[in-house]
Amino acid sequence: MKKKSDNISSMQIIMERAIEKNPHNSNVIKAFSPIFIVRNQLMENLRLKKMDSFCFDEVKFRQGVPLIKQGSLFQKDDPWKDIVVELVKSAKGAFPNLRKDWECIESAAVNGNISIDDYLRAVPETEGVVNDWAAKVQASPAAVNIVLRQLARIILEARLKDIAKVIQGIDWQKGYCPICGTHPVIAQIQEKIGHRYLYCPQCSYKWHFSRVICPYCEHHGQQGMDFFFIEDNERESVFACDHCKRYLITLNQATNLNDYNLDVSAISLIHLDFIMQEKGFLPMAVCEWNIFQGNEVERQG
Amino acid sequence: MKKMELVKLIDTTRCTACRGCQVACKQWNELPGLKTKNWGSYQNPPDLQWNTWTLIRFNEVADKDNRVKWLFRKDGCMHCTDAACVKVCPSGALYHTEYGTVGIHHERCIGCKECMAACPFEIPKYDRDTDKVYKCDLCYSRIKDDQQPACVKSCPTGALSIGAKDAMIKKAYDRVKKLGGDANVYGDQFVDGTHVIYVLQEKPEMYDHLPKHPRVPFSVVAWKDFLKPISLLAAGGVLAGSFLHYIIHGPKTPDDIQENKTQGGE
Amino acid sequence: MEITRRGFLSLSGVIGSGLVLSPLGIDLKPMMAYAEELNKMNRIKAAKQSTTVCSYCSVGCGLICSVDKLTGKIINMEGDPDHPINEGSLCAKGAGLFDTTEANKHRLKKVLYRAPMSDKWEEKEMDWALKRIARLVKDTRDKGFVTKNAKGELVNRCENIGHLGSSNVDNEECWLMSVKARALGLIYIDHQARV
Amino acid sequence: MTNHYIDLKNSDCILIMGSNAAEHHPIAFKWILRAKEQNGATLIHVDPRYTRTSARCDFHVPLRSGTDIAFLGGMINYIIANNKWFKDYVLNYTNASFIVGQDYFFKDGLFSGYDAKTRKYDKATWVLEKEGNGIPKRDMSLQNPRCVFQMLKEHYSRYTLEKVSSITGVSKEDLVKVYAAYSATGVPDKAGTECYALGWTHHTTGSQIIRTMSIIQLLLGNMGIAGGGVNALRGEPNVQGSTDHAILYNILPGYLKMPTGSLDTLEKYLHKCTPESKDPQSANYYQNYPKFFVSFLMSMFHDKATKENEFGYSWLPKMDDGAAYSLMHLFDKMYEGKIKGLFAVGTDPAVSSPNAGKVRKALEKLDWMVGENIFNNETYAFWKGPGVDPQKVKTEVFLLPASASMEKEGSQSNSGRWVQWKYKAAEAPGDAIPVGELTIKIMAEIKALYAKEGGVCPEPILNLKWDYTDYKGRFDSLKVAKQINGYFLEDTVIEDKDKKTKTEFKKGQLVPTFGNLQLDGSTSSGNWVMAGSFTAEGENKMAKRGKEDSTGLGLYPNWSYAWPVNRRIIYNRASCDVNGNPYNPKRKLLAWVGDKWVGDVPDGPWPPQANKEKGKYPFIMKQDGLGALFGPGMVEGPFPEHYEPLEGPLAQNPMSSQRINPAIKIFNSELDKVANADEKFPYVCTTYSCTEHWCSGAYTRWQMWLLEMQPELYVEIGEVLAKERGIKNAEKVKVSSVRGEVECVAMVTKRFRPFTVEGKTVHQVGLPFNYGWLFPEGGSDSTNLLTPTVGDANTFCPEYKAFMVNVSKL
Repeated sequence: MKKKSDNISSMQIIMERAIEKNPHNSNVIKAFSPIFIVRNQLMENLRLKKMDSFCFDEVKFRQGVPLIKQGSLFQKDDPWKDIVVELVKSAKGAFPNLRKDWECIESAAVNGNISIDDYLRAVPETEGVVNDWAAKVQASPAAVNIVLRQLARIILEARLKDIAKVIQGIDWQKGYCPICGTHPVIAQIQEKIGHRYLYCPQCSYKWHFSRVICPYCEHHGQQGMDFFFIEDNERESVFACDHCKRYLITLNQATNLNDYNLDVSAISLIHLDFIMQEKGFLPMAVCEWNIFQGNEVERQG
Repeated sequence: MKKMELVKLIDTTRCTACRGCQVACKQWNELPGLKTKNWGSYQNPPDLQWNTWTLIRFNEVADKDNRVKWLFRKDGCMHCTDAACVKVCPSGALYHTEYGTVGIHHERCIGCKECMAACPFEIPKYDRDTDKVYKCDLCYSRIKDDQQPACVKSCPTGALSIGAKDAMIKKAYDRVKKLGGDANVYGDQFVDGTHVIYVLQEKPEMYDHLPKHPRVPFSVVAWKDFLKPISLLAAGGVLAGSFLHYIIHGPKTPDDIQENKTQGGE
Repeated sequence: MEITRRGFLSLSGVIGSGLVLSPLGIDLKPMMAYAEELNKMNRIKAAKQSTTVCSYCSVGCGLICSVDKLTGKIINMEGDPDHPINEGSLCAKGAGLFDTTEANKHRLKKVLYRAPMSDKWEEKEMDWALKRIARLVKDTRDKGFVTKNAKGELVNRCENIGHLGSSNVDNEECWLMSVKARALGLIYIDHQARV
Repeated sequence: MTNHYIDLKNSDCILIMGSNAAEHHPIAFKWILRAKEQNGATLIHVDPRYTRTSARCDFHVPLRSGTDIAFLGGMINYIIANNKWFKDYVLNYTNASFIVGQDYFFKDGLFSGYDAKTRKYDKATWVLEKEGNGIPKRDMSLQNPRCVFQMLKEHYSRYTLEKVSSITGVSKEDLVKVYAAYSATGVPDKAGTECYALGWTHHTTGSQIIRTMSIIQLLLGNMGIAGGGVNALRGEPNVQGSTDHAILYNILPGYLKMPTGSLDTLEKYLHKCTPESKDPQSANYYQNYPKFFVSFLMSMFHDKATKENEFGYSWLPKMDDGAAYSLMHLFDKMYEGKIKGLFAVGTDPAVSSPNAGKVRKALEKLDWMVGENIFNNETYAFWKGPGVDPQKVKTEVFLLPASASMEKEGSQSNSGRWVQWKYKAAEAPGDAIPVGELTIKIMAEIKALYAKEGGVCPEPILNLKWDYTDYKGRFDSLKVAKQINGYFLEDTVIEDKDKKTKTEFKKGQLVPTFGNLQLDGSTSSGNWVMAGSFTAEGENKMAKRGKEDSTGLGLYPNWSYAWPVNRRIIYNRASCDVNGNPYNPKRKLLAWVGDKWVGDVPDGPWPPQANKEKGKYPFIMKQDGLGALFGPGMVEGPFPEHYEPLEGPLAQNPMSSQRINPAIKIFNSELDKVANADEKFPYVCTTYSCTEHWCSGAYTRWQMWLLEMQPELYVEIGEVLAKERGIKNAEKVKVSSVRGEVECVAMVTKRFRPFTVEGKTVHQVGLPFNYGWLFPEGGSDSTNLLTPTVGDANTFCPEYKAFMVNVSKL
């Protein structure tokens, strides 16, 4: 893992570009960059066993049942312990003030009384499991949440290619991820033809979705879909749905001419999250970085 | 920061000359549409101008068995790797961007028109009112912002596309193989490869204003690659020599000056 | 704006106090200052996107119109990517449809009236014009109405008013014009479909 | 279109003739190119001029303007002679086996029953023999010399390659090349389609050109199949909708016939308009005509229309029998001073009408004109035109500002019959309001005047239902759309005998399909064809955006609403054999499975034809349910025949002694001069549009980027002719016809070539019609100063595409 593979260095370039474009969010980007770097390194060297048989029911899938609800996407012998150790090591660097939590989590992982199976089965409704584990391991829910989410993300992303083959070419018209059922954290509207792609933070899957339907509550908005953008920067915009009061950060008219990573793009637009939550909206998908607790905001403000 | 080299592919065999790209380029760069006359062709304005950075050229040819062919070619800056214009530009207005394209700082341009003489494709155009030279910069402001050039975005038939250099070159050669006949790729063979390449239906000489062997003019090469470096070297030598003399002999004293004068008198 | 914790928890049980950003100890002040500044300078634009259909040829390409909610003006028109006919692309004229909106200064904004023998337009109020037109239509119709034709057949028609246009307006407007013309008894009715 | 735009991708051979798709329908051309990419389709472009469409087609064949029927007639001859026709299809689905009446004959260019004085045919002899029980006689062996097939064969045997080549100026090799390529689609698993536009309709024989193509499509079995049909690429955004809603003198909304003076009672009118068929297998759907007509009257006069007053039949204006009131007739009468007032809504006749010189003189005789548009144009400012002295023009002109299409909510029908709902994006500038609101307000004022002062025949005005505004008094397009769809005016129970079901509908509920319309006044429908654009519960199907496409043919049944009853391809029953199995399993449009049709919405629920009791023929709108090779519906003959244009290069017609179409109306005001085969005007001329401008240019000439690309009027001249006349490229020239002249720039080009016609060299030139004097100032004037006032015999669509001019240096 020592050799700096090119995709690690490209990740650094992407992060530098993100900071250069949104200097006001450099603290958050810098804070999370060790997690992104270690995730790329693990992804680089992870060799997962191919998934054994998976009973995929296409009819159910077409009605909107994601793969994760049709069977386990995780194998018993996935090397999740090593992943947790690596994650905790980088988390110590990223969030030193939670050092105590990281140690508890690492020890719990090493001597085996963390089984992530029930967390993974709960995705996307994982909040309950996270709180239980936090209590059992005496670590803050925020820390446990970061470790478990990243762990699930690494395994799902490493296995994504052959999972996605299963649903190749089948039309998916839902606003949540066809693989892990999570709602998108960011959307990208392609520049040439304007198709909209939703991006899942949990397993990094990207899928096409209509531009005039709200991904969260599926309200048909061809009569009027609200969106917000920063003056003379229409490219970074936010789609908002009045019916379910949810918003979705959207890279408008973007083309991947330069390398870029949607996780980094999402985190570098955190000011849009803040503005929208002040307007009373909530994100379609909750991640580690995009929720500001109400009173917390006042005290810090 | 070294970025990915980009190449724009113009596949003239898909182009229906709807000229949406001409309009899109003017809309994005806010270039005015001026009063023109019909000079006996669909092609208008007649040539590239300071307010026309891309232009569809129409030319009618009759092939061997006298069948009519109507060739359309989207003209504009070829963004050469070995760019003569960048070489000759005294004020650094023309420069290579990190994508390999040729950008232009309008504020630095002094209107010397050197680049117009040097360019093998006769692309840069002068504007009397602003005393500056203008040309397509492959929408550098858009590319930097992760957007395709305005012309590529507007093309309805897929004739224009942009992407990584080798992918685009491969796409061009695949298309030529499929087309057969005289179809050929134009652009990657000259000036160390251009960042705008064509798929042409016919041989290059059938298209007007398209040079058969474009290369950096000899005068520019001679000046830039030989004379200028030598002259700089010479200038450097003089400086070094006089500095060395100062170290060895110390500064010139007033009587020294007197002495020299007499010695030189007879 | 107060996001109460309870408000959080009720959200489909996804968000809990544990998952928020603050305990990670990241300094958010620069970000919040930037957000505040955007708000103060009202550089945050609210806009609305709706779908429409191109009004040039009869292919029926779909477009998405973005409108600045503050000024009510159209700021962008692009191809509708989900439309099965044009799949997001547009031809040169369709891409320039923006130029038929208010952005084109030649658009007619006021009622123009030309008095008999006059050599210039005058601007008039809409109500005055509509009443004057109704008057002219009634007088002309009453004067030239033909109840029975040469053969003595009951025809009830108005032969001295013509109606032209248009295949460039919506269906509902076409039907209204067609029905209005018949109610007035007009028979000289035509438009671009025949030209 | 019988099919629709996306369906072009399903074709194996696309003949683009009478259209310049790449320039004027670029996104339709994208689907044409996709047919070439995906199934290797052959693209053929037949056009007098080599255009940007030709540049992207497999080959281009130039032909002289006005000779399309000769060209296509030759193809019919080729198809029959080389046995390329699709036997099973022709036998079962067309009237090839019918027997033509004894008294019918065709001799030397004229059909039986012609009256030279009135220039009209008495169609009594154009009949098909019937058995005693009224069912048409048929000879399925097609050997009887009087059977339609043999008569067709004999009629087109005169269109030999030599004769056609001599008339059209197309070489014999090119003719065979096109005929062979296209007739290869006469097999079950191949589909051929034709795209046409104004290139075909702008002729004195326009309707018959299109009919010749439909005969070819019937012979090759291309009608009613995916990738087949005859497709009009029309030029205006809602020309299909404006035609459906009949802003036309000869029809009422829903293609119902305008009543004439002789039909003084409703009963007489309905009897004349309702066809009967004794053949149980012919659906003859127009037998429901009375339901549609009465429902239309109910939609106009609502509760004022009762059985006693024949639902207000007498309030409708009646045309004189045999008379016509088209645009050319209107300007003819206006020129005589008989027209006092004119509504000119969203149109620019001073540039786009034929013989614009006469039109502008006619406009000067108006007392008043009301214009409604988004830009000013040459019609509204005619009193400032070249050579007009405002002091002498007494016309009072109102130009009311209107909203553009994205500034109002409503529906638009594309020419593939997709009715799409669109939303209001922004307010219109200044005082502009939608044309619908202007119409409502003007009529409301007129109703008020008649209510207060009375007047001549006020009933239709006072009894007209006119409450289509929202609570703010503004135009409510949804209310009008529902009125067009239609309502149950009383509680109604609909029984379905076959399925033995009973459905109840409440008073005031929307009619879900035109099958439910009644003839007793208990239902209303502003346009029966559009009934079904709403569900009974009020859901607006025009606004649907479903992307499902289970057949993979691009039907998109859940995207918007296609009239009639959301059927995406018309006559689709003909895509299956008599037992309901699809001819081409690779492109399954429809199939009879068990006891119902699966796929596109079928042409009626009845079983396939083979089922003798309940089965029906595929062409359900035709009286005898079969495709018409012998078509007595046309005014100038059941078989299309080539006639020269009104003003052509030849003294007589090489095919017969009838030089021009015997049934066209000849206008003879002193400005309607004609100069046929006149050496003062030796060159054939055609007119067309250009990509950068649109129709009369009244929209696009105001846009600087488009005007910069096509700034002024030009005439495209072949290099040979230019050399002959010493005209250099870009030189200013004068193009003149016997009616008028225009100045423009000469564009010397290789894309026009001289034709050899009847052994003589004939040159052809062409001009765009997008320019007018108002803007850009000092620019060129309208090409239509040159065109003749003459039109198609059936539709009066003017002959812009073939007349004679001279080109001379200035």
